[in-house]
Amino acid sequence: MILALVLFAVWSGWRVFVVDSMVRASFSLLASFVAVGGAGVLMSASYIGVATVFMMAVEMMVMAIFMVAFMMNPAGLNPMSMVHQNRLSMAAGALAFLGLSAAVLTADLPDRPVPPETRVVFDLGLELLGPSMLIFETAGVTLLATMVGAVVLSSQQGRFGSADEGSRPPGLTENGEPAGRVPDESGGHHMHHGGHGDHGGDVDGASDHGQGHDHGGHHHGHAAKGDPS
Amino acid sequence: MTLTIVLLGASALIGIGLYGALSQQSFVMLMMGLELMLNGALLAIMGFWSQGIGGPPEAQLLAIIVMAVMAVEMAIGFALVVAVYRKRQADVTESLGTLKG
Amino acid sequence: MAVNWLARLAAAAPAPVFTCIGPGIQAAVERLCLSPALDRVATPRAAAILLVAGEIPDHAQEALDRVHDQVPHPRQTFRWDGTGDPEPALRDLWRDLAAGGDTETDRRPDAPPNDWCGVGPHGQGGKGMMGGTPYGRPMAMTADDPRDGLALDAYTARLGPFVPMLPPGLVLEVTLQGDVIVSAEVRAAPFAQPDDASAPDFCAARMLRLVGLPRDADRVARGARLRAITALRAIPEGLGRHDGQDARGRLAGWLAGERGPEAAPALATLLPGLEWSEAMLVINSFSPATLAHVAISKEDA
Amino acid sequence: MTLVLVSAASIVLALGLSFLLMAPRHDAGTSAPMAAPFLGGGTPDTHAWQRFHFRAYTMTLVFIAFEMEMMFMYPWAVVFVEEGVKALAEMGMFLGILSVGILYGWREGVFRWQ
Amino acid sequence: MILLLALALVVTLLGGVLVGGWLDRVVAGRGAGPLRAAAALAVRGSVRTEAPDDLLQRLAPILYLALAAVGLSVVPFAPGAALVESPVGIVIWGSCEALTIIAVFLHGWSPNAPFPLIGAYRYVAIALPVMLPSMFVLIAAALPAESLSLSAIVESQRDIWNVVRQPLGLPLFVMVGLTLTLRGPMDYADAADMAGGTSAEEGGGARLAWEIARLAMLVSVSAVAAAVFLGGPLGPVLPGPVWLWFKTAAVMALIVLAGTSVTRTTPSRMLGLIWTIVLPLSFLHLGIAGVLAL
Repeated sequence: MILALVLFAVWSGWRVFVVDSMVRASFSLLASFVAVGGAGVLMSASYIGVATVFMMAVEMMVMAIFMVAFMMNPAGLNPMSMVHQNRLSMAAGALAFLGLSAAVLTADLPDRPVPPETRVVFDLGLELLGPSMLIFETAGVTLLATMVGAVVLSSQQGRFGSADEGSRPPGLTENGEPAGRVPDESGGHHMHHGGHGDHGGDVDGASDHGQGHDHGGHHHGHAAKGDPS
Repeated sequence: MTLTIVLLGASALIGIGLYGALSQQSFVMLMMGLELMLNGALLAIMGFWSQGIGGPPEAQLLAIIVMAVMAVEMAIGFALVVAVYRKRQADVTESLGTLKG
Repeated sequence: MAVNWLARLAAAAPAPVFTCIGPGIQAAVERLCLSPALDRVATPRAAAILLVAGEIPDHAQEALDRVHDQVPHPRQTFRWDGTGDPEPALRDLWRDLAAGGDTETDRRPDAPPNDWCGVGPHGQGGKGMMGGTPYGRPMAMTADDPRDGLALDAYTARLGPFVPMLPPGLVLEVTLQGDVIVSAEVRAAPFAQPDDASAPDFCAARMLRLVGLPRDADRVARGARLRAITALRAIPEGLGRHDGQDARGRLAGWLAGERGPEAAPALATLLPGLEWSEAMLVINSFSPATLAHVAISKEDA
Repeated sequence: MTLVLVSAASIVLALGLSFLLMAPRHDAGTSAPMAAPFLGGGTPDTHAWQRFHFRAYTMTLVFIAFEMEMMFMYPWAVVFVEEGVKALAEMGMFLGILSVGILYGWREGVFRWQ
Repeated sequence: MILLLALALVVTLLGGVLVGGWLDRVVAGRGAGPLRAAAALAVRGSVRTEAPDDLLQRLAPILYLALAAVGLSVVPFAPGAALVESPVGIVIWGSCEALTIIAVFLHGWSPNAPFPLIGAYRYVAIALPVMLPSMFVLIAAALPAESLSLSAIVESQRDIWNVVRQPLGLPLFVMVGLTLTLRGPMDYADAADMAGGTSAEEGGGARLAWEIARLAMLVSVSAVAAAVFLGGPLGPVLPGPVWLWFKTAAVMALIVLAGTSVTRTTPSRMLGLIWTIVLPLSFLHLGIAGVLAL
């Protein structure tokens, strides 16, 4: 039964990169996680296994939302390949698999199963509140930092006004591709928020948006250049 | 035996994930590759924990940390995608290469 | 045998009708649909009978045909001019349909909306990711967003004249980004309805249906009092302000038995920037009498 | 063990039921005008599938970070009575830290449609 | 024993779906009896929309129904006798909740049509944050039981039901129930302002499958509520399953009633309400439950 679940996890993991529809890709990945969670449950890791399903269901839902929002052709109505350095990646993936499997097959694997009477969740709770208390609270701080970071990066309407304000408009030339332009000096995306200080520094920001939109069509065509065919 | 199966499966997941992370042009698909690799890691951790080392709670905690890493990676990754897209309408890794400057 | 039994059981259920309402007959249809023998469904997909009430004007005929073709088989059209009680006839019709009776064929030609020749390596009919018209329809393209500057895809469509949550006859051309309306233009004004369609009870009932209170909507339409809690508070304050009154205020007025304002709102300026559910609340917070004078957008009106 | 079996059995049963219910009763086929999306007689310009502008995207990011705390809370709940006030204090601190993130998000208006 | 419990589960689901359909009719004041309404859907054809995602369309109701069954399987029919007697029962139920969001999303995504699509996304925006109060409420119930198993939670209510000890829990959980079963104030998926939302392109047998799954989820969520707040199968004289059925039916009635008498507000506003009012309330609930459990 574990074998079936593991095989299913691998198969649906592979489907992620084969299907055209982004929704299918996200939920294939979820299926892979669910299978891994199921394998965990069978290996008496009931809490971690089920919690994997719980957490990943939510995360893959969010993943699907963002995949659909930011991928061209999100539903795969126009089937096509979006890969680059395909051979190299294949080789790297195969190499990783073979290397790891060789290690697994040659190594002398320890064999000490969980004693059946272990109170799995209880032990974990004691560990969390006892020896690993610091890890636990650090995780809290990390998550806080993540929340703040995600808000700063992704929300436009900051306390000091719109995120577009103050950042210099990208140097968009006539008919130029929005992707692959010369970057502006104001630095990376993470400077967005800091840039709020110079309010209204550049009124052109708005008009630039319009242009980016006009070239939307070119952009899509362009992105296909990575098609290895 | 179970442990061998599980670890082989985990390495397959890691291999596929590595392929995906390297080959996908899109930033979001790249993240899927990463998640798949972490999925493999999770499977391996659970396998070792339950079959190999007699179920110490630290390994469970490690699995939780792996999941936390996934959550953090996703939240920050997508926030970056939004920020970059807002600025340049791009979601493709190659076009992010110019961001270094 | 089993099918007969199933058909008999189904025939005892209320007849699922989708209503296409013409000029001057809205109140009569809404009164008719209060009957427990009819089930007024929100989409032709769930209907078996297309109830065409009144004379549909010529400019809406094509749309009527479109809705007709969207009813799954077996289907029948039932025309009603507002006189007499159509219920027995509708029941008979439904009994026939439940038993798998005759169906009507499509009125529109069976061809995809655009040519789709299936060229390209995968037969998508165009070059690149977004090119071509897969399955006969182009794909959405990016456009500016008025709210947060994320230029994602915009979806443009013409709604109406037979959308259940819009007044009959109103054709809106809306562009959506997500569920936010980026632009809205009135392509055809609602059909003229006599005063009874603008009765406060009926207007309030329409709005209550939108906010998920069908039971109270029925009750209010029959002249009884509203029982649900928070009905007014659920409508955001200041939404759809027009003539010094917002949508919440207009609903409160109807519930108190007052008629709404007379001056028609400019939907093309009122709707953009609103979310879908807000927009539907705004439109339904005006009575049919008010909306009948709505300004039609200039372009190919 | 039973969980995996029950899940598999549920899916199989639901699959069977759905095939029973969705058996094509009227195989008139679907024509192009019938397949067109319902817009009350109107027509769309494009496919509905699109890069959908999900208005609550910032909220989802805050959400997945915040939701991680559940992973820690379940084991905590089990040992809560055993550990007593210490558990209460530690989780209070943890939730307090995370609540700062929610407060910040709320102040930045991420819980609105963007 | 296992077979008996499996049988009980199937019977509960079937009976509950019928009772749910009947409650819907009684409370809504119109509409047919459940069997007639089902037959009326079953005799009609359904439509294949333009270039839909057939696989996912098929999968959505199946997933929804299967999740209802799995969710119900952790509920004990008699003290200590659940089909899945897992030490992490409420986590399993939580996973079912999370996956339900996906089932509804798939249902709206797959037809490739505007109203279902908008409905699906609106629902996700609301249902994701609703998961948080749901989990807090269940964790609060787990505190006095010192276990995540539903059987232990039931056991911990021998002296006093959680609905008395943790009074905020049931109202918060009813909200979760409304969300999971797409009802009333939390029905952002199939709402009337989008001509039926995720179901707008569906009729006939496919719609029937969806409605059955919806009612099954109502049974499931009510049974969990009955076990967590009303002591599940505990009760004098009558056997455990009967008590559970009665209590489940009562919660079902409560959810159906709440669904028809509370007004739905706009999704954006509801999102703010969940994060700024419901979530702090559930924090408070957890805090009180924690102090009481010490």
